[in-house]
Amino acid sequence: MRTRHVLLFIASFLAFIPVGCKRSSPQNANEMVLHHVIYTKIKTLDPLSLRDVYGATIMFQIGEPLYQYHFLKRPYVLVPLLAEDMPQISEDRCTYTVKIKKGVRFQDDACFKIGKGRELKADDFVYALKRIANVKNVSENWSVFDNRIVGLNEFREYTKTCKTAAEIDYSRPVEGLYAADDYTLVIKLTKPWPQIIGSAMADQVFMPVAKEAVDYYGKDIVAHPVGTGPFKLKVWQRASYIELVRNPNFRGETYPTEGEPGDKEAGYLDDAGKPIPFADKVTWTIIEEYQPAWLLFMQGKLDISAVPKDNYSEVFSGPGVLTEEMKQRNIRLETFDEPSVFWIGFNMDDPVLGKNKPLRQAISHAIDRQKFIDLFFNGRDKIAHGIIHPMMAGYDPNIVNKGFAAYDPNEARELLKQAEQIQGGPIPELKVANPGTDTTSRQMGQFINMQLEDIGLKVEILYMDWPTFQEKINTASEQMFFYGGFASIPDAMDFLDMFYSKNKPPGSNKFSYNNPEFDRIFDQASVMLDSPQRTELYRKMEMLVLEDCPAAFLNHRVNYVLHYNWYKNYKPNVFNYGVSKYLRVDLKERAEYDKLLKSRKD
Amino acid sequence: MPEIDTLLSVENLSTHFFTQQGVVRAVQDVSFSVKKSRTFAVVGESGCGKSITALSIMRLVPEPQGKIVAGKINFGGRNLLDLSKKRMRAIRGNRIAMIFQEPMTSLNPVFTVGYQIEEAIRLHQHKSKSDARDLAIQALQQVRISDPKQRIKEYPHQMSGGMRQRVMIAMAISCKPELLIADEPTTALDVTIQAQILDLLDQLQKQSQMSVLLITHNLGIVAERAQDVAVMYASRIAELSDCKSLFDNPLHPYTQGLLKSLPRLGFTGKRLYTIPGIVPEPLRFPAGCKFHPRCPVGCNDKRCQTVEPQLRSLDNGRAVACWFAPGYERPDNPK
Amino acid sequence: MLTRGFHLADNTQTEFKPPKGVSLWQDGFRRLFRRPIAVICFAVIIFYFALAAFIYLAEIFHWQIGFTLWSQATGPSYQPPCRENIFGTDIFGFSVFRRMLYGAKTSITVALCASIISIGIGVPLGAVAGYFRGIVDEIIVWAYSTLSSIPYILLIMAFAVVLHDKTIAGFKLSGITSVYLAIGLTSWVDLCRLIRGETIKHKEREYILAAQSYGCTNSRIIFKHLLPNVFHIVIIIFSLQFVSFIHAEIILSFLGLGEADKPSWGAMINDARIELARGVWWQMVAATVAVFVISLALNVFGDALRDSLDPKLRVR
Amino acid sequence: MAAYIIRRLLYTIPIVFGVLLLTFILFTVVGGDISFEIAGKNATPETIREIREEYGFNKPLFLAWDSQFVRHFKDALTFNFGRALDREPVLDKIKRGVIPSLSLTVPIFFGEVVISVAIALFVAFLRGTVWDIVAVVLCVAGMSIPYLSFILFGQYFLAYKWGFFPVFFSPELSIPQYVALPVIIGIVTGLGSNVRFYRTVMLDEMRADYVRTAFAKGLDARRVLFRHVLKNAMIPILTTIVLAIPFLFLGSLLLERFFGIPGIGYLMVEAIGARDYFVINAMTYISAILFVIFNLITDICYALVDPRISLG
Repeated sequence: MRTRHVLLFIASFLAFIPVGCKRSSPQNANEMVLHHVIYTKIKTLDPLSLRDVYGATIMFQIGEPLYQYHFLKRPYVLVPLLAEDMPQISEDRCTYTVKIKKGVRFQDDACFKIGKGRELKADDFVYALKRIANVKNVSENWSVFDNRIVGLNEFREYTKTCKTAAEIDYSRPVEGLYAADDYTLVIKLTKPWPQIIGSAMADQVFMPVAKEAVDYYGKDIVAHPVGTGPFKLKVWQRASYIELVRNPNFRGETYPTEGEPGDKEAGYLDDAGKPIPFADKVTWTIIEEYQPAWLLFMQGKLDISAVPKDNYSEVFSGPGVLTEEMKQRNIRLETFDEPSVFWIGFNMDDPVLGKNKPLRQAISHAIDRQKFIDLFFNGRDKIAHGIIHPMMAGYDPNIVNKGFAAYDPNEARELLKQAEQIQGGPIPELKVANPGTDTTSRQMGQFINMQLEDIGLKVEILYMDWPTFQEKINTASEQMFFYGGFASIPDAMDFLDMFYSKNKPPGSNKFSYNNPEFDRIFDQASVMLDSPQRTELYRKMEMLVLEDCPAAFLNHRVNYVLHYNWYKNYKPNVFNYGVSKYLRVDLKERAEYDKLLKSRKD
Repeated sequence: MPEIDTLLSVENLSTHFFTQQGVVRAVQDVSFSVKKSRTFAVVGESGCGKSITALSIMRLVPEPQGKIVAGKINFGGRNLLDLSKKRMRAIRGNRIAMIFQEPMTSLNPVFTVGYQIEEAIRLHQHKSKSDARDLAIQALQQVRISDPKQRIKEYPHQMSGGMRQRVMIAMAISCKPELLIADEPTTALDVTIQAQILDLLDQLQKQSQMSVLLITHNLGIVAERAQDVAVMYASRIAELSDCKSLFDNPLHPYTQGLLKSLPRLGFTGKRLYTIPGIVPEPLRFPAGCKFHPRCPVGCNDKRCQTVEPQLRSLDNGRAVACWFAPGYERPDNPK
Repeated sequence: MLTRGFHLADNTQTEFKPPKGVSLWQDGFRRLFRRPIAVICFAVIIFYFALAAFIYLAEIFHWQIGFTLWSQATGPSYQPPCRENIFGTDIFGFSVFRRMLYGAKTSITVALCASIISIGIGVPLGAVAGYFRGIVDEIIVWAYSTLSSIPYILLIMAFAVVLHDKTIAGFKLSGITSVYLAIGLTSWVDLCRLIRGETIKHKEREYILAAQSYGCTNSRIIFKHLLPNVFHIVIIIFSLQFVSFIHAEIILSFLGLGEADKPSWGAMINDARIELARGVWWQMVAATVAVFVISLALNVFGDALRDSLDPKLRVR
Repeated sequence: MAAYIIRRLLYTIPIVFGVLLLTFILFTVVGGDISFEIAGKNATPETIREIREEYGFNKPLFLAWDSQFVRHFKDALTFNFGRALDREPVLDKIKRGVIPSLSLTVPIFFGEVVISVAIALFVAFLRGTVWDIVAVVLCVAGMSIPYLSFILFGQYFLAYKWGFFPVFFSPELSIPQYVALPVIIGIVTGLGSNVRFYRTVMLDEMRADYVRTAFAKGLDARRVLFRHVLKNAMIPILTTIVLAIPFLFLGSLLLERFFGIPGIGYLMVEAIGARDYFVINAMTYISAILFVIFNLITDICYALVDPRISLG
């Protein structure tokens, strides 16, 4: 029967089914592996354009900047990493001279001669910054350096004149950025920038980059990070899995010997002075759904996990109290503030909202923040009464009483009446841009919608995917928008510069907020070192903003993290991502947990 | 006339179709008998139930709607309706063969002609593949297909309609059946071919002494080929007779109508007679005699409108179902 | 000598011609509505449409009728099914039952508009192609074989993604608009193909030739004479496609391309995805039931329709 | 035969052209400039300008040698789809997705065909009986339940509640492990429409005259069904089967999304979320090509099974 040929032919497709799986190196019992989860895919592992938190959590294990925030000490303090010591700062606080550790070597990689990692030179930093400045690289990090370093903007201009990326000459001198010698990096600033160490030198933008690597991998450098850090990339399956292994070239570093009071008792100093890293391997399973990730955690296949809002009742018997089940499983809870603030922003250039302060205030007062937090964050977050996060200098303890974030429908209605007078008629339907089309974002949208309708305000929530949202707010083409900020340094400047008129879209000032008074103080404060006066100015600025109400600030995120007891030395550190090297796994305990699960099965 | 023993006798056969619209009485107690090595014709308009009668004899009435609800079909001393499916299959295609109206579609397009003929042979005569092949070739020779060795390898679509009908016949006679049911064997073919096919059938009949049950709507064919005729109207037999006397002196008004409307040679001038009205829809059969609305005789007769006349055999060996047929009502006949 | 004989009109099939004066259509429908199941299904379908229409009116005239006010808390957040909320409540304490009813409006709107679009494109093109043949035919056939060479779901998605929230000619394709546009613009192919085939068959029929012979304009022939005779196909396809459209809407809104802040069955099922974790199953069930009933009705009815109007038509 | 194939290949040229035109209109003319999407956060005007330059969004649409239309064609015909928004080469992405997708869809597909043809035969064999009716009712019911519900319930009960299967893809699972449940769900969901379709095909065949002839020959029902009917029914069945194959490469959008299987379906869902026209465009084009090819194969198969058709 002729049909058979055809069937055979079709059957040959079965050959496509591979049997078994080609997963990375098999686990052996006494190998120390950290099992992490990551809730989104990583775009790039090239410091050039690496901006997002998730990218950083990986990249900081592979590459290192000059400085880092101390692992244990609170309040956060900066300590040298690749730098020999803290920088020498000139009188005018514009010239920074940084000594770099000697004998630091890049990880071994095919891009180097005979595959051996060469020693780190100051030029590698210069090169890294010039790469970011190079317009052809369309770096997302350029905004960090714009108009900061003498001559760097000129270099950028020069790259614009070049036709192709190939003909750009990186050896072209930049006045404010050069290596005095192999181990000395000199940086001249256009004007003082007190935050530079925290927000640049301890940031991925200051991770050294070996030119060899860039030349060798070309565009694929995004997937071939070559760093000096404790680990190096072994496997990166974009959709599913990342695996780092110990970097044999890593210079001898040791576990810190001092921390904040109480760390000793908490056992954070048990490993004091021991050589790090402890782990042989660090793995991240990429799972974009909370449920499966949660299940993996409960099976002990992950060491650490967030608490999905829909599993809240499984985990907590009361606020912050773990259930018996969790205790039996030897799971510990870490709660810590995230230096973040979330808000619904107003576009101040918008004809309706811009000129109508009562309207903005009405909206702000119409939102029941507590209910919002209860519904969507199981009530764990903190209400954002102001902009500056409680953990930061400049936070005003009695800002609560100023009632900017008070939920007061009646007053809101009052304000709305005024607003209508200003508008000269009823307020037209307002559009709110909401990034994300998933369930939670839709429910948040509906919630805001309900609240505003409650005071008699018509709004339409526009749900859009993240890129579209980006475009809209970068072109200031939406009236209102959900947004949030996450400080990368413990300094309120990181928040306040979102209201600086020079940072208008596509800059970080998505509100297009413009207040000369504010700008004046900002300019003044931005060059000051930390001091009571500066704190005072910070408060002034915050007040100005809150008065003008360019946004309805909603909440400061509070993180709940669960981890197994075997996962040692985990101390939340919101400003330093390069912490895997300090972490240790008690393999015995883990083995026991597997036994526990087995015993439950049968 | 000389008495010849009968091969097949159908008694009070009724076949109904149970459709969503209601019960269609496609065949209502039909009785007739086919005599050995003679041709019995069933004639009638479309939908009068003649094809269903044929299928009923083969027990091929389309299931599940179609059902033989009553009657007997005696063949070779046995009532076919009592036979098990298995026994019946042994008779089908072996002792009773059938050929159908549509030679175009009645052959399986994806098998060679040879295969389809052999299939029957191997089934019934348990011959080896090669023997079956030889027999098949013989059969094709019998139906005068040139170069059968080649033809046997061909597929139906490579043949003309006439050819295919010959193949059908070859298939039918390949097992030397005693009865051949030919359901409108020529309708789908054009006139010249028709004659050939019919002649072929005649010869085959003569050779192998088989009886033929010829289903047709063509009185011409009946007159030429058949010895006995049953005229069916609206799923009943209107008149049953030997061919000659039917044409000489039709008893049933319907038959009369048919014959009147026949064009005869040398007949010129006046318009042809046509039976008024249309064939009734099986779901809406009129009460009484189903023909009475069109009947020139009984259209106004009370009894025709109310009581349906049964088929009664007259003393001259004929049978008819009409109140007004001469001799239909004799005092000794029960009312 | 009767060799030539004569023939009574003959075709030996067991199906029966309708009595005089009944058009093939009427006959078809007569047979259709003799089937109780078909009638029931039809009733169900009508009910859904009526519901959708009613909700529309309620919205336009701001009638304060309970079940149309889906955005009104009727209980605590995530209340399981109980007497006052048959299908429980969602995160805001809205009645899931009301959301379900409202979902009917969304789905019906999408499916209906999509059908209208696809019929509006498919039928004329099919008829024209079949009637004129030649280059016109070539082009139209090319057009639809191109479309059909792209996997359906991919095509729909591509359209939906591109059209989603686009402003074309000053008209904003918000949520649901882009959905039915995407579905409509992609799913006229089958219909077009069928109509074309049928038209080609009918073109040679006497009544068309007749019409041409007494000088009807082509357009008149197509629309007055041809279409009525092939229109039963449209009806059948319509009834069968409607289901797939409803399901497409669900999938699209699952992918975040659909109606965002109004309830729709797709959105409900999508929400249920996460909420199942907290044991909130009722949204899921409600939506499923709603979809199930209408689809079942449409499927069965569509089959019945085909059986009675054009048994030979085979659609997958 | 060869001549026929060549002719058919020529015939596919306009189709490919059409597909290219369509994708161009969709993603370039209507879709438009996505430089902001590419730029990501904190884009500055000049980076945008750079990107426009690099991707040629500033070029004229048609009617120019360096127009975007021409570029679109060049890229497509040379299978050069560039890099996705996440800077990974599109082709790499797709290549990576093929194996997981196929290991999901191929079992589903064959499971479905085998099972549903079997059931269809069985049902056709018992047509008119209670079983037949039950089967049909079940089919229609099955078709009427939304796909998503099937998946959700399956995942929730079989995996989440009762733990028969892993709930979600995770790297240390072997392919058979994480594919098992999706495959089962896939088969079940497809069964309804398939059985129904094959049943109609079978029944249509069983009404054919040659079946009556076969019975008249005295063949028994089994032989008629499996020898005569099945071989005829193979023709439409085969066409549907072969035509379904290109879709196998597409993977299953929803299943992969729900079970996190890193296949092409998942890739598509992501691409939608990220407005990654590059990926969607490439996928559309590739699958269209595949479809055209398999269309050709189908016709050849047709000729192989059906003696009435001869290629030439």
